[in-house]
Amino acid sequence: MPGRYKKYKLSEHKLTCVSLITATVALALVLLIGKSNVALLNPKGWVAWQESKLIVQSVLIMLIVVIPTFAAAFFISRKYRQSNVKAAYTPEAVNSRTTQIVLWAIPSVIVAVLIFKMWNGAHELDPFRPLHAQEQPMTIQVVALQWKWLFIYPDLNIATVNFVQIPESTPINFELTSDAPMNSFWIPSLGGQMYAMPGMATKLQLIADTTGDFAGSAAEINGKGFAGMKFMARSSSRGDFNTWVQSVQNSSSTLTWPDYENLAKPSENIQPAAYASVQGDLFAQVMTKYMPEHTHQ
Amino acid sequence: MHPEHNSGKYIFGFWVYLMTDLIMFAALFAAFAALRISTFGGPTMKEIFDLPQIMIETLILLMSSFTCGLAMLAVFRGKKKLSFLWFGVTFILGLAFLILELSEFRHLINDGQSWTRSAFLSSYFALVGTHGLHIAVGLLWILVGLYQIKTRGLTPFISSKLVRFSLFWHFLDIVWIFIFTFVYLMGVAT
Amino acid sequence: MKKYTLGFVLSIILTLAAYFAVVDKFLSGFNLTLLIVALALVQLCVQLYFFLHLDAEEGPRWNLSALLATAGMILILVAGSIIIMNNLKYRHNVPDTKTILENEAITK
Amino acid sequence: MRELIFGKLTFDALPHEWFTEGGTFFMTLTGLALVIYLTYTKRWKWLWQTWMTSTDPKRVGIMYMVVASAMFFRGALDAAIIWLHQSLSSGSNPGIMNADHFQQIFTAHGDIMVFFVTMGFLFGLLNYIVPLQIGARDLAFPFLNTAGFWLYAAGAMLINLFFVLGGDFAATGWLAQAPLSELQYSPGVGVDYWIWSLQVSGLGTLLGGINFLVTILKMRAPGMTLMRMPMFVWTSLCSMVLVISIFPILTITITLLWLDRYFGMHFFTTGFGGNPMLYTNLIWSWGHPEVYVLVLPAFGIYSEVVATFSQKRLAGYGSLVGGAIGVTAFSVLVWLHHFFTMGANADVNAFFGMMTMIIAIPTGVQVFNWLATMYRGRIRFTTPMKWFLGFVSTFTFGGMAGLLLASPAADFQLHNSLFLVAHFHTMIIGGALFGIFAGITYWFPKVTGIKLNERLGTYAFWCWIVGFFTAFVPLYILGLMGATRRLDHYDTATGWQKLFITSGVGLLIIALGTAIQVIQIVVSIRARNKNRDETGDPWNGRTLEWATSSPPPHYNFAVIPKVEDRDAFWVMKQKGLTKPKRYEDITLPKNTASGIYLSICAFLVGFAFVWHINWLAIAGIIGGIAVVIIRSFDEETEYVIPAAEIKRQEERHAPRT
Repeated sequence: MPGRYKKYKLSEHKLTCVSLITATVALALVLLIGKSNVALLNPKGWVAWQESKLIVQSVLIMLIVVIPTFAAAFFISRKYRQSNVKAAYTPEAVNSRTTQIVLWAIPSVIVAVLIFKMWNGAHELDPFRPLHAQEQPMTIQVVALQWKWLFIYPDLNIATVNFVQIPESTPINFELTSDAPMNSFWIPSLGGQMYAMPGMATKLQLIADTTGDFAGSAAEINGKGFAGMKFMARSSSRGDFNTWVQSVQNSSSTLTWPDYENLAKPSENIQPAAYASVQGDLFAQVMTKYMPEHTHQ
Repeated sequence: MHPEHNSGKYIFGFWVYLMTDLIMFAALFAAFAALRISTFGGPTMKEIFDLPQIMIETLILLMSSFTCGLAMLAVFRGKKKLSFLWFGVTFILGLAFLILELSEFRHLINDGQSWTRSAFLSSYFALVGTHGLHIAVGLLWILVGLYQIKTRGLTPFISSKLVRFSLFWHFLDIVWIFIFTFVYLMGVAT
Repeated sequence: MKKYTLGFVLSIILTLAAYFAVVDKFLSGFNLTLLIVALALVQLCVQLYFFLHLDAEEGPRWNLSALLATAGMILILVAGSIIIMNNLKYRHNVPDTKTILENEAITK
Repeated sequence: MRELIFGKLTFDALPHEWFTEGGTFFMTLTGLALVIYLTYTKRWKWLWQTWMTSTDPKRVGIMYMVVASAMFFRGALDAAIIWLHQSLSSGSNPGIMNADHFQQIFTAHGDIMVFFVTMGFLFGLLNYIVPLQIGARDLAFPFLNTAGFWLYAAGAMLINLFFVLGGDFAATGWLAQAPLSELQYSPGVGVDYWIWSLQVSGLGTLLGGINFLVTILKMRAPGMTLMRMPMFVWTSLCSMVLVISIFPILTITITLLWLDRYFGMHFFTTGFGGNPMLYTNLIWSWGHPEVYVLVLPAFGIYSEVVATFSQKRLAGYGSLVGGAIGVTAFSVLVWLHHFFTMGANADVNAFFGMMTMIIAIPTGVQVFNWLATMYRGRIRFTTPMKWFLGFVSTFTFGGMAGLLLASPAADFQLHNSLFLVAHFHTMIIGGALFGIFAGITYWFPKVTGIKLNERLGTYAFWCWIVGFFTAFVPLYILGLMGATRRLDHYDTATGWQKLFITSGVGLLIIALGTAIQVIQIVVSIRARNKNRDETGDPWNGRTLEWATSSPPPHYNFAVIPKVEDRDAFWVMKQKGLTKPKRYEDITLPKNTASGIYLSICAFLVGFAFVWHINWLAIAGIIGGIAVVIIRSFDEETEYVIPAAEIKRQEERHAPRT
């Protein structure tokens, strides 16, 4: 049923107009809120920097295929619309093998490149793998409780709640466990997240390249107070860090097992607190809560 | 040798159901494989498995699979009384298997090793229990089959149902072989 | 008739073989499990051939392909779960990172 | 004694909070209105005979669509409440509800949208269209079909029952992750409602999967080999193969969680050796293939729509079939990308990441082949075609995000953030839901004989596409800003409120789009005389379903057509449609109520186990077995329509071109 030829008007092709408008709206939104507090796009630690580099590069690689696909969708819809009777029309076209091979090859090549990048990224940024740095690594033990984070510095024998201070450009080896449903420890500015699970210890290596306060949060739902389970990670120079440790050690409170037990009771939106000393190896004790008494498992 | 219902959609549909049952058992096996060593200080596999009794149970089930095969031969030759007899024997053997298995479970529970003791015991009871449940459903199916043979004889309608029952029974036997190997033998061996 | 008896006798033999291999500690450790699993797979094929008449199917063999697809699915599910769960359990119960990295041959 | 009879059911289970009272009031109101209408017009018998006990897949399909659209409005209402709360609840303002309610609502939103809306619409379309497209008169197992539908409806009732009795649903996220869903951390009946609504509807879906697999493989018209099947049938076949391979895993995982909660077992508890990671592993080995079950039939709909409206043969039929099979095969190999962050080693993570990326190849090839079909065609931009272009613009965008989430290093940053939420909404709304809307608009004339109003359809599409981008682009940005999912409260300092409000405005536009869709259906039905489809082939279609009148007669095809090539109806049209010379008797399945009784028993079993009423559970199980046994005694399940009656009916229908 040949139609009358109608001259093409851009307004007629509304889908592209809307897509253009939406794209501009999205860009405006990004500029509106400013690149500054888009945590993932301006990393403060080597791990986060590597991860955001991988994200940005992967997106650019994929755009090589996605933009031509959008363009093809637009031009094909425009050229072969029904009212354009001048365009070629081959209703019984049998597709040639070469076009199929090309159509299979394009995504395969792009995916191969992405797999290569992914494989290196996965091995290089394995959260259990220690980071290369001049400074000696420092271990901080983290216990996820019902709706608050407990940080224990085993070497300095101090503990804090919902607040952790780390010296800058020192690799930190976080050891995570939890005394509550499965949770996830995440500081977006410094690097990826890692699950904290009861009865076992997972590890996460992060490093802060500059000083500053970074928001940290729980990423896996673990009950009512999940949204309030946020903490502040402050990286400061080595000097400020030592003075902070001194001020904590001068305070009188100590974290004994009974203190820990009532801290572990469910409570929400806890203000940061600090303990001058920790009684015994609290981290191991929390894990053995879930082990059998006579451990001959 | 087979009634016209054999390669029809009923047999294929039932076979596809058996495949979904196989995958269900595979998920239970995956759970058992992950939890077989989490005994939480409780008894390990070596301590609670009484292999001779399990061996007897396996032989009983193999025999019942054999008698079920004989019953199907009788059904295909249209011998009503013979098939009734063999299905009855299959029922008795299946019942014996179930009684032995339940007595083993009761023995474990009386010793305080019930499913609440540890993750290993939970997954053991779940896996072997689900198989036991399937055997119970099979036994109920035989009773309905026996009643149908007696009242309606070996019509194509009834014999196609009996063909499906025999598939179900042999399939349960295969699942038991894997339970016998991966749960009991591997438990005692390693 | 002959087919059923042959199938029955074969499965009895295979089961008894596996049983005595374990009870009399004929082999030990890994190759014992290998033997048992092999015997189980042989018995599976015996049962499928003799009792479930997998061969007697005319036309496109959908029963057989459904079985093979399910076997593939089961292999992926069980083997995948075992590998994942063992790896997670290993990585979360080893005391320090150094031993993990040595076992996984990750150079610093 | 009371404990023995009523288990945990007490008077304080009745609704006592604003949202349960609202829900109960609304549900009783609609129920009452229905009852009054039916008794007033004396249609109870008609409803029972022509609809509820019918085994005709066309009627079962329509019933699936009705229940699915009802559940769509419930799920959409949940989405509106989530948006309203998240836009307000910042800094000092606590929002409109406490955290517990909020977590129950997004859990219910997730479960309803996946299990009862998308699966419901898909099974509705499959029930109606697949038998017509393969030239069959019915499904392989009619009884299983009604039982499957009524189990799905029983599951839908169970998931809404917590409004009336119990007052709380699972507050654990749509897949009730252990150990949060264990008794220790979720003592209420909420998780039990979750368990039994999914168990009952999952059983219905499994029965449907078996039914369709056997139908497609064993009941095609003579001459229709596998490579001559329409693409919608191919993708439905792949989707049903997946349903059969994965729903047993869901049944077992939910049973193990139930055994933990009911009998005190220790599969996923934190103590006694339980392993919560096993739950994550098992639930996701079902979870990811499930999302491919949802999207594959939508791909089939796109193939049909693009071929018909480009008025051209489908380009690369082989690649499209290869793509569907490739997606099916790889979808069971990728589930670990849901827990990269659980700490498995780099090789395991990288392997599953590679498998996830490889799935993008067959998906990409299918999109390219649809564009190749449009190339050198005569494209008519009807509403289904617009939904397809909506799919292209959103799904490619979501696919990019998916490939990011597939690499472990990037996933450590993006996991459980709003970026992930925006990704899967893009895939489900852009992929499956737009496919369903295209399918409904495309086959509405076939189902009802009335073409849907094009202008309103276009407006609805624009609302949906603009609303979609305004709602979910802010979520992508929020994810990059470090906002995690499921937040019922956040600080104003984070600057997120502006974006949540923009996303809410997007949701309002989508709500407007849905309203227009409802108006479109009402307007089209009221103006049915103008746009009635007399020919049975309103779109100059290519596949067999257009060979019948619309709506098709009870027996679909008077004489089963002989198929020589792909696009069977197109070939028949080229040769000129001939009136069949001779008619034979047709046997069709009788109505049966045993499907309804079976699902009533299943509903009672689920309800009893939720409230620990043991005697009712045992009675329900015995009742269910009894129904199946009685059904097995029933030999006359089919009736015959004599050839003369068919001849008369065929003449009465308007002769086609």
